[in-house]
Amino acid sequence: MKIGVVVSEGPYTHQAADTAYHFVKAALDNGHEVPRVFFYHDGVNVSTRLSVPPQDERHIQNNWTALAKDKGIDLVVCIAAAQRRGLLDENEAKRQGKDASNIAEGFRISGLGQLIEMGIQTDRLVMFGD
Amino acid sequence: MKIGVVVSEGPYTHQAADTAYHFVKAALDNGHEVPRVFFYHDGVNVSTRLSVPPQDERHIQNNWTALAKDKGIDLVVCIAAAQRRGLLDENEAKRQGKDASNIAEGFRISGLGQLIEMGIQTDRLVMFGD
Amino acid sequence: MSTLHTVNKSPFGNGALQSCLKHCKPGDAVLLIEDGVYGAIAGSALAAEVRAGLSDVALYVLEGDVKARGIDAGKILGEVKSVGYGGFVDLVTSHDRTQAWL
Amino acid sequence: MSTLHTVNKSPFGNGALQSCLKHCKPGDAVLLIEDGVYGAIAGSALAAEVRAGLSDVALYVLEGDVKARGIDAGKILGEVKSVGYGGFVDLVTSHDRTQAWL
Amino acid sequence: MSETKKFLYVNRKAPYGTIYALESLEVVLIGAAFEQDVSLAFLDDGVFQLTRGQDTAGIGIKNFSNTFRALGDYDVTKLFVERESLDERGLTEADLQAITYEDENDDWAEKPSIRVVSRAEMADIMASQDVVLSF
Amino acid sequence: MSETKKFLYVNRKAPYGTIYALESLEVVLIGAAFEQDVSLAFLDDGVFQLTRGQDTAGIGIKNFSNTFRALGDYDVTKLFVERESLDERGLTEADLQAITYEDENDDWAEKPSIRVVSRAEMADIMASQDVVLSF
Repeated sequence: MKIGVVVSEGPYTHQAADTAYHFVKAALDNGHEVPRVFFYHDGVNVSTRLSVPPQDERHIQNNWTALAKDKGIDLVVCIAAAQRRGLLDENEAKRQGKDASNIAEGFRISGLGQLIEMGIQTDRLVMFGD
Repeated sequence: MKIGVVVSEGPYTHQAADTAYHFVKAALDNGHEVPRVFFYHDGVNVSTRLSVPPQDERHIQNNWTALAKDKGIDLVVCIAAAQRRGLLDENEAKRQGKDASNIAEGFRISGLGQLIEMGIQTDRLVMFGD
Repeated sequence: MSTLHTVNKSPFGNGALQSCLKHCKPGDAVLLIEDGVYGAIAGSALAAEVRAGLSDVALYVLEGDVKARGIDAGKILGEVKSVGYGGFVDLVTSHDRTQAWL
Repeated sequence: MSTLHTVNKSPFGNGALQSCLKHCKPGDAVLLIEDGVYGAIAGSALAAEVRAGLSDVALYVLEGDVKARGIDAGKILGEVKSVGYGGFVDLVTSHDRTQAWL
Repeated sequence: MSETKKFLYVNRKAPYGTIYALESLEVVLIGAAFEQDVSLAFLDDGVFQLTRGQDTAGIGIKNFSNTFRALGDYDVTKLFVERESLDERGLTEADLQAITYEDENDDWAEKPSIRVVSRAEMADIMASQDVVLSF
Repeated sequence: MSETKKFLYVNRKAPYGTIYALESLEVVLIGAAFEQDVSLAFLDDGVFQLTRGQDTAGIGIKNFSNTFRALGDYDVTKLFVERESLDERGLTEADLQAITYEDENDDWAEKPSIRVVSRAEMADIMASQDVVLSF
């Protein structure tokens, strides 16, 4: 089956990004497809490449980047939610006149249409949030 | 009186950073001192300089930066909480081998001791969170 | 020696207000802010419980939050006093400590 | 046509589980994840209410979350089934839709 | 995309204290362009999103409650509100904004978009969807 | 700083689902260096922080429950746990970790740090503080 996933809360603060990660891995292991994970609300904060967690803690953003690379998952960060919260890719930073960007490899910024499209094109949609 | 303030949640997602802002302005207007505001948990996300909210919405980070400049308030961002969540100043970015920083003017990164010190040195402590 | 308690969550989905009221001492004050102001609605399923928790405890609401949420003044419990941000500051300074029920 | 409901909050401080149970249809399943697993504790003040909401509704807990929180298997309601992340996936695919009670 | 699915947006949180209500509405507006069969559910604290007379000047946050009245223009015309949730909060339908749409199948007659339903009916509505998005 | 204040750390949230419990503990550990009069309160879902036998291997999050047992070394020796909160959750003191400290005023005798108190006693403890930090 095709399963779409939504992550609605930020890393470390809520367990949502962790549970979603383990869920996606299990879904792939069980032979299902997870074509896309959509990051919305504070979930966009998962996509920062500037996170430096303590050495003995999991690195949530790196885990997602590695999983996406390994399995070809489309990690989409909502542009409207990201702009409010200060998550920008290089193009956006340039367009907004900001002197830095902070999006990690494997994540791409796009519109809310990608969430609706995921709902249409997948067989199941699972949300992780607060 | 000296009033210390803690902001524990991120901008836009929770009202905490807004309520704290209006509270601090009112405290100053009433003749009290607010020597420091401490940003903890997701509150550290208030300190990003990359936020681009819609034009018709308040700009939470700019409001804090302007208030701090105008009134000489010490805006302290907890370093441990900030590192986890990807908020870095230039020094930290260099030290951690990161290629970008994102802390706004008026905010400084420091340790949790600054929170305890604020509790000791102020007459009242008020927390805004979730 | 008295405490100002702040509650910022709707009591219909979250237990903070109920827990706060159970830990108040005579002379304390409770200030409802943000989504907490819904706790002051008269005629709700919780109004009687809130009222019962108010013996010797004063209940305040933050006016801006009440108006933002479209709660008509006539719908607020009679014993509740409304304050602005300046009044919030006065409550903080006139009590010995502030405890946030986050 | 049945629904998998997920609940991720402790029912002692938040109303999500109670609201979820009131909206379940016969044949539905409820999976408790994250802090939601506290809803499966036997002998709690809410256990009877949870149990009463389970007519024709199956209750599951995510095993990793139960163990993380130090809840002894003997303390879990008898009717509850424990699943891993793979079992979570199976529940998603074996029901027609998933509804998260965030 | 020719397939039409039934999308339900579930709103269980109050406005302004958190951003979920606003960001839910942003999804609904974008989603309208996809011409799916869209319904909105308001239950628990979500019913507070629809109260009339919201005035956010005092808290410095943008008032988005007017946007609900524009939903009809986007062909979003089914706003289900749970009666039990209103009752528990001391609210009646009269406390909610009037939200209407023009029915193109009935000579553009103006009709109410809000439909107050029982908890049992809300459960039926939820159980008849293809995709449920929770906010 | 010669002044000594009474600091209370109020813990009302469960561990792991959110970060508040862990980040509260981080404040307590740093705060210990300031030699104030420190107490910790565990009530509502906060009592879940102290359960014995936590094993987080299955969720990939660091288990920090052992840290509570180190608090005595930091002279943090007053952990007040509310009995009514335990009761409501089907817990007894036996479900909690044993947390002890060595009493320097009593020939380093090992004593329990956890003190189960009634809700009324908890209210008294709260009302006797200078600074209350909530997590």
